[in-house]
Amino acid sequence: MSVAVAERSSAPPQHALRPVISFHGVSKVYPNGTEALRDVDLAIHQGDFCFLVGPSGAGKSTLVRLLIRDEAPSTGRIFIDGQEVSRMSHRKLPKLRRKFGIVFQDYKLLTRRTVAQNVAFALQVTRPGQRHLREKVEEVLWIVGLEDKLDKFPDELSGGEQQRVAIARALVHRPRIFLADEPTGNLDPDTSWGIVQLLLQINHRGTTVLMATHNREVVDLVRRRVIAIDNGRVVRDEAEGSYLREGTATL
Amino acid sequence: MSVAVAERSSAPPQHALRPVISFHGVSKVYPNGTEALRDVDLAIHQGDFCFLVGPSGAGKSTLVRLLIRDEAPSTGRIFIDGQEVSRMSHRKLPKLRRKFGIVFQDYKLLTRRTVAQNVAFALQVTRPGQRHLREKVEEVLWIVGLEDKLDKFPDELSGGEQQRVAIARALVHRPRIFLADEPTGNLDPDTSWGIVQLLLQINHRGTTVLMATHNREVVDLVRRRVIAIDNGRVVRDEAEGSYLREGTATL
Amino acid sequence: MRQIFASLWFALHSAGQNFRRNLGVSLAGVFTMGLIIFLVGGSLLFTHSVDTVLQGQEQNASHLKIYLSDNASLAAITNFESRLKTDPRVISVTFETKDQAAHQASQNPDIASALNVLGSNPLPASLNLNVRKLTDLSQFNAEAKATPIVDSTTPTDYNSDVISKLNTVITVIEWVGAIIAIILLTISIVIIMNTIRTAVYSRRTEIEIMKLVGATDWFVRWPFILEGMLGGLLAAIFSGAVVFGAYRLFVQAAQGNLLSVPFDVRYTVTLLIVLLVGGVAVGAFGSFLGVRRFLSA
Amino acid sequence: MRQIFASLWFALHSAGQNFRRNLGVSLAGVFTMGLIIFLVGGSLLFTHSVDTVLQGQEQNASHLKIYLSDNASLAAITNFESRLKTDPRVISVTFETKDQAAHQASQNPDIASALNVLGSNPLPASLNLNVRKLTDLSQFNAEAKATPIVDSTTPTDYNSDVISKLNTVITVIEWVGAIIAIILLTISIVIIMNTIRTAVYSRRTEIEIMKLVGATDWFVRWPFILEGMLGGLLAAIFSGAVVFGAYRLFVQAAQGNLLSVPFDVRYTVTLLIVLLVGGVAVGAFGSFLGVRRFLSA
Ligand SMILES: Nc1ncnc2c1ncn2[C@@H]1O[C@H](COP(=O)(O)OP(=O)(O)OP(=O)(O)O)[C@@H](O)[C@H]1O
Ligand SMILES: Nc1ncnc2c1ncn2[C@@H]1O[C@H](COP(=O)(O)OP(=O)(O)OP(=O)(O)O)[C@@H](O)[C@H]1O
Ligand SMILES: [Mg+2]
Ligand SMILES: [Mg+2]
Repeated sequence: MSVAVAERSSAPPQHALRPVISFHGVSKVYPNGTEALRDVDLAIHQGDFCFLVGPSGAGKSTLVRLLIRDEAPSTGRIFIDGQEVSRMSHRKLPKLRRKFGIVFQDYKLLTRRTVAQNVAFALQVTRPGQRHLREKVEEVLWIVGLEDKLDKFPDELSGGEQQRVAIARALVHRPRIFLADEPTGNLDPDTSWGIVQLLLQINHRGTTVLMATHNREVVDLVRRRVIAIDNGRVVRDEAEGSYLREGTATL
Repeated sequence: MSVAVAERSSAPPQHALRPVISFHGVSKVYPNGTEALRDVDLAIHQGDFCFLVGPSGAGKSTLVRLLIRDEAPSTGRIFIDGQEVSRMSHRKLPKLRRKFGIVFQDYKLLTRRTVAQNVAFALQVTRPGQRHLREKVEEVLWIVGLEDKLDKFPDELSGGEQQRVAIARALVHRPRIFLADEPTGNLDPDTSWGIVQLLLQINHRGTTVLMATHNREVVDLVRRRVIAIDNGRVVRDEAEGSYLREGTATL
Repeated sequence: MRQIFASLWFALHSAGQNFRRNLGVSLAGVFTMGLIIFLVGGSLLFTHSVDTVLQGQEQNASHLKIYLSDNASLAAITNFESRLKTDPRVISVTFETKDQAAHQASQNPDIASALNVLGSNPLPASLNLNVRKLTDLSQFNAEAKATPIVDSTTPTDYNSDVISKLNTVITVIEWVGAIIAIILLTISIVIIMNTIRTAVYSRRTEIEIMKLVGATDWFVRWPFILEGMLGGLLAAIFSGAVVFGAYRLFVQAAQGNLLSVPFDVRYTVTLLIVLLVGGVAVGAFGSFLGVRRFLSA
Repeated sequence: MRQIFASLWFALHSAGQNFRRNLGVSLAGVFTMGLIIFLVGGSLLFTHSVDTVLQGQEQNASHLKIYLSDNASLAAITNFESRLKTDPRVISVTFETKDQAAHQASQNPDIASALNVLGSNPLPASLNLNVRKLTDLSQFNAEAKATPIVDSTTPTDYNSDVISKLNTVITVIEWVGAIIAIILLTISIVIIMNTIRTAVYSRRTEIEIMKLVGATDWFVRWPFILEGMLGGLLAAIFSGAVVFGAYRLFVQAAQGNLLSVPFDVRYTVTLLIVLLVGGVAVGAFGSFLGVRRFLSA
């Protein structure tokens, strides 16, 4: 196993570089009193590929929301590229968010724009004046297998198709950091696997990937870093982890 | 394996009774021209437990939508309890829909009602004047593990918690037919398995269950009837099927 | 029975809850409705007040003084007077003798001394006519001038020009007032419908979900209608109070000035009731229409 | 540069598309705005017309005929006349001799024959005064009565009662008109804001998503503002046309009747431009405010 670690340059603990993402004693209590995260410390380096696993309601989505400053942490500090996100002014948020490609758990597609427009929107926002817009949009939609749905509206798509539009939108501007919150929940195993292959590819080209997932099969096959959260706490962080703690019985 | 069949009273082919659900040459072409279902024939009997599988965009949700007459078929006829759904007048739809418990793929929770109110709503609609409303709501929410989220609003819940509210709402009025469209897409394997056990239980008590899913693990372990759709056609219908055609390589 | 009560309770409960949870949009709707009810109520009250005042004015203005020639016989005068008295267009006729005219005029000391100096009384006797409608004045004027017993040098005293102008102004105001009231009402109804429809539009998904779960049209509709009624009621109360207050202030302010506008209690109470009922009705009906579009889909 | 054009093009494109895709709510908004612009424009034009007419009336009504005693010397008369002429409140003074008065009166054949029979001329000479403001009339009246050269029996000819009433009516109408215009404008602005806010409210998720994907506030805002401007423009064009048409009809209808309302081209054109600019501005500003709430969240 140590051989495998040596082969991959992105195994986290050995890094001397400043991490891309770091959490320092972060807690999140929602206004209604729910404690979603408790005292989370975390460092993710450029080029890492991390799975975020944990039971329903563990705090995975909350962690993603804090990263893009959709929510502010209650205590603790969060840094991205050395910038403190948790104290960032509102005016700087757009620039922060453009670093990411994000697949939201509930997709968050613009219902009154077509598939192509939804994807193009992310490109227009992040790279205004970009040339060959249409080509780039068509290419990424072809990658996720939606080349024949370009001019459909989101509510004319199946659940899995919507999810793939969300993935395409997060990929189109070649972000430095790719965040995906349960991106294969509505996809069949074959399509899911295709998406994971894609993420491995972009990770290979240098993109940092953080993917919250319940897909045990994928996590166990890919064998990359696994951060497990339970009840708001990081309970496990392994460089080549599996979905469950090794040795725990399945089902 | 034949022993297992003999043990279960609900294996479909032997039925002499009228089916609860039957499709006769049903096709669905959406207004934008997409052919979602092509010439589907299907019979599901009282007490059946069926998985509906197939790749993303195959037509599973469309089939469910036709059943509750959220959409009307383009050609063909659909019967439920001997009533022709496809020609039913608008006034009779509420009564039809109350026979079902439905988990929608996108949950369809009322965002301005609490979890408890969302579940209670289904009960109030189907059984107005029901006694012990609150108790029944609390019981079913306890079953899906949300006893501490009663008075939260849907957007204060995690993705998986929302999905479980949708499941609770579909269960609370003890429907005769339970339709679930990808009900475990946002649930971790343990919770998913708990839900499936629950569905097996209610099926054991006589409820007909139809569940569209991508969860290969569940389908392969439960070994019940599997209806596979691809590109709008029923390509397989086995009494004790698995997720993939037996003998097909995984991944 | 239990079922009906349960449904009713559910509808009432949801209506109140929706109203509160959607407070922003609810209040915007209530505010719009309130302003419009205020506009309609205010313009009705205002028109009524102007009408009352102008009717008073008209009666004040509708005098005609017919000067009689000095050599008219008393018989002829009495004859003429009784002819006028029986005319249905006439309210009253009073006879003013030369002495009364002199006495009246003598209240001005200058005139009194002038009369004194003059020795004789140059002032003519007159018939003072009060007619019902201003528009009839010119006719009486012409009639009087053609009567032989009337003083031919200064036959009548009334400013025909000003009166006819005042008369036209009144007619135009009443006419235009009616047109404006109709336009205002139409516009109000359209705006209120639009407001409610837009508010309901933002909740079309909610309606769709309710229907998919098996709710009947009426089960979905009732909370919305009750919510609309609640909004209409609030709007009516709020604007009714403002209209009432403004009217009182207006009456008081007018009292101090030349015009005295009577505070018409009966009209006001009726109006307030009409506003309340109207507000509730429009709220209910608007919601009904607003929801219908999304139910039949 | 390319970036700015691209953003601009994107904003324009989205605005048009959103307007069309959300046609129901868009049209409801445009309709509401249009009706209100119509209301405001119409009431402004109407007030202007009434004002024009009343000003004309006032000038017609503000005559005072001062009868001069037969034994007044010409010097005294000229003196009095020039004193009046230099008064700033006076528009014009004309002298009417006894002969002119007789000539004037003789147009009525009855009076002509009476004068003929009489042989002498009993009609007094007079100064015909035209004053700027109706309210000054009573003062001049009192002044004239106190002047020795004035005929003491019938010193002046003006119906003080009717004129003062007309005067009050005009004042009240102008006053109330101003108040109503202000109230109407306030209400309009509130209603338009509410309409736009409610429309934007139904798209708050859209705004939220755009922001989460990394759009700047202005990138999100522009399409909404342009959409608001488009709506305001359409509303202004539509209601401007209706107001213009209604005004022309009104003027034509009035022409046939007693009153002649002049068609004021300059005022109308100015008003239409103001409506257009106002509609676009209110649409833009309303959207700006409407979006702001959901941006800063
Ligand atoms: N907006 C919110 N307001 C209040 N509580 C919230 C909110 N969002 C999430 N929560 C609560 O915070 C906890 C963590 O939620 P989170 O969405 O992070 O879970 P998750 O790990 O993503 O779960 P899932 O796998 O089901 O998506 C849950 O208990 C949830 O109920
Ligand atoms: N409202 C609609 N209008 C037009 N086309 C639609 C609509 N809903 C679905 N479709 C199309 O019909 C086909 C079948 O969709 P359906 O939702 O039934 O698939 P599914 O099997 O449920 O897929 P998934 O597993 O991704 O949910 C897809 O190609 C989809 O794009
Ligand atoms: Mg989540
Ligand atoms: Mg589906």
